[in-house]
Amino acid sequence: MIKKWAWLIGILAMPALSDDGIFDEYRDLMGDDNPAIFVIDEGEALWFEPQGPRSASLEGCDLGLGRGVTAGAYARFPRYFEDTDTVMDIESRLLHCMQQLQGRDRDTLLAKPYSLRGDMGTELEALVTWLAAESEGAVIAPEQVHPAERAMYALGEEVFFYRAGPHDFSCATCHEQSDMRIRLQALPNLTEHQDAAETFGSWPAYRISEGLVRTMGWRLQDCFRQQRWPGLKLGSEVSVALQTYMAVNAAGGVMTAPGLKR
Amino acid sequence: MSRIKIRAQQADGITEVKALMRHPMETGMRKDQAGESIPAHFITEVAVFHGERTVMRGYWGAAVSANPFLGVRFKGGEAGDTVKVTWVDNQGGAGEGDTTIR
Amino acid sequence: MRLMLRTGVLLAGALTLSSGVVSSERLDTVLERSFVDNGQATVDRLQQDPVQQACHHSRSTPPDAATATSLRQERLDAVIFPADGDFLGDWQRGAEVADNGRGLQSSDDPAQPNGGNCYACHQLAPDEVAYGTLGPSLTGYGARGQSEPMLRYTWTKLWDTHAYNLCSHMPRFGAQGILTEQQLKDIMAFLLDPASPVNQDL
Amino acid sequence: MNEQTQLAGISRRRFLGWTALLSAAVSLPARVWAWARPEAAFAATGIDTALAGLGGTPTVHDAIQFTTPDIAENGAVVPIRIEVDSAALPNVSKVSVLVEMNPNPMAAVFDIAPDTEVYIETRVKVAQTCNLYAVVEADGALYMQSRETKVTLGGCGG
Repeated sequence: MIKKWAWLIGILAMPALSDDGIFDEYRDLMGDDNPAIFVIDEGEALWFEPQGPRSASLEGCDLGLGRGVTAGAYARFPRYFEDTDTVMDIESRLLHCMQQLQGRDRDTLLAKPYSLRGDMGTELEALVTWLAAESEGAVIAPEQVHPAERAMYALGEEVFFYRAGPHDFSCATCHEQSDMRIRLQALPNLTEHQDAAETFGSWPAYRISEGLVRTMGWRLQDCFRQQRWPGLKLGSEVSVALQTYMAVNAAGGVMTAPGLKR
Repeated sequence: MSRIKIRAQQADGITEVKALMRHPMETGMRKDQAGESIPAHFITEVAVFHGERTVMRGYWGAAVSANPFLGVRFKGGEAGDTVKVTWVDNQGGAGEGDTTIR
Repeated sequence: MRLMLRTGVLLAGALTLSSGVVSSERLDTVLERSFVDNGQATVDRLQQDPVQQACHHSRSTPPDAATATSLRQERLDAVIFPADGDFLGDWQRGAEVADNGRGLQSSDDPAQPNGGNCYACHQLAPDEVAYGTLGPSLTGYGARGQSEPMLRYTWTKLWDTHAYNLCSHMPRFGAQGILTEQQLKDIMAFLLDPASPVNQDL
Repeated sequence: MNEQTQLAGISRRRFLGWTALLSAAVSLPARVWAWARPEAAFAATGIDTALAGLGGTPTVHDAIQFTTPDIAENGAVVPIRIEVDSAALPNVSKVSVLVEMNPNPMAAVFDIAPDTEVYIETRVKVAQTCNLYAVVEADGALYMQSRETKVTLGGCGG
């Protein structure tokens, strides 16, 4: 549920990961106002807007809790869906609904899922942001019932430690130790519950460096860019597996997204 | 999308207004991924009104951050009074929002 | 070298593994399906070499003693020292290499020189506050002197850290061709030259 | 869910038709305002020319409280606050913010109505570590405070 004054009363607080307090003064001055509030509105409007050849809204979309149920749905991803017989993250589930319900073309939808420089946001970013806000305060509880869901966790763990590329980087290079930072950026230890919960629960997030809301799918793509790896496909097994790995490690934590990050 | 979120709160005769505006505030100096210049697009003027009274007018350059935040205080103002914030930008766009003082 | 699709059986479709074990064949095919070439960052980068493989399977800690010893020796033997025997370049240019975080990303211009991005993980010049902590502080490194063994040790750490610290997180700047010989000499000077900011008190 | 999204009077339903509504509702641009944007100051590419565009060289005044972070996590958004103690410096009519090393140092000017508080909060872009200036005009004279803000590389550096 969206709280009327959430953007002003501290619910969208910055994560408290260790950076030796060097930015405390900066963050104090920044306060809690989060421009993601605009994107939440935009996403909500898009959810109810009839679109595509079938002129349908997304209200018939089943995000795992039943058709049209949005409250708390984000906090249960990634999860297995019978109709596709795959484990999906929220982004690939939304794309699935846009194709199935609205009759929209997958390639067109995938042409620019995330904002480029100079953009104010994409449809997918807005929808994910609103859905995350619909899970604000919900407990992170990804399904780990179906064998495919458990296999996704195992795959995610394996990929997390996989070293490759000219710099020999894996996810673990930066994210298997606690209280570390890169330059001045605090690095969460994603193998550990507390940091994983704080991190997973605060995406999507408004990035003040870009003036945009970014999603977890984008976050993973950009991590791999900086790892000097090739391009990660949206909704691919590796993307869903790593989100599962993080979500399961974060399970029991609380959704605070959309977050506010540098 | 031209929108403004505003909060106005009154205590001890002083009203504090906080406004957040949806605007890219492009400097005109950035290039997009294709290497093309992104045209300058920023709010040039902003104003805060208490009822009919102008309490502040601002003139901005492109150095004000994207999705701008503005906080001002003025004397007077009672709970229930209307506070309005307006802006215009360099491309002829405009925005307006209002709220009541709490 | 493209990733090999070693298994023809486990192709597209739902994941149906029942336990927490992911076979390496399986991983190759999943990686192949999940990534696409992106500029200079091509999918063949996902093929692991022996060091990456050893350090991956042991979760960033060195593998068993025998493998570790032979890998370490192999890396040590492969280090290429400066052809002219001169280890020290220009510390000012080295400072720029240390500061530059670009190079070899899909978003980087391959025509531009790669950076060392040393500050991402190490404290160096004490007046630079934006340093990471994944690696040890190297401020005052020059106090270790410029003896021949010290020069060779430092060069080796930069060229291929695994020759000494198997499964260290640090990139192999020489062995992987990230930095040129001249850039490595400049970094050496940045670390060791008494005039370098690394070796000044704040 | 509609009542929950009624932020500042903008409900979701109103938002859907918001853009169209705006062109009709807002037709009170600069022309009807009595003040004018100091274009010369905004066009200036150096701090001295920008200050000249505001009317001269300000003197430092302690009644101006200028708050900026010593170190900013990101130069794209640097929060600033300017407060003037009107007992110590009365009749302030203008407040300006300048960022010394920006391509155009002039960031913002605020005209302050006579019987209000002198209190401004906003966020500005700071291209690199440099001095920020808060300049106020009172009874035709210029006063200022300046503060240095360090802009850092926070992330992976690429």
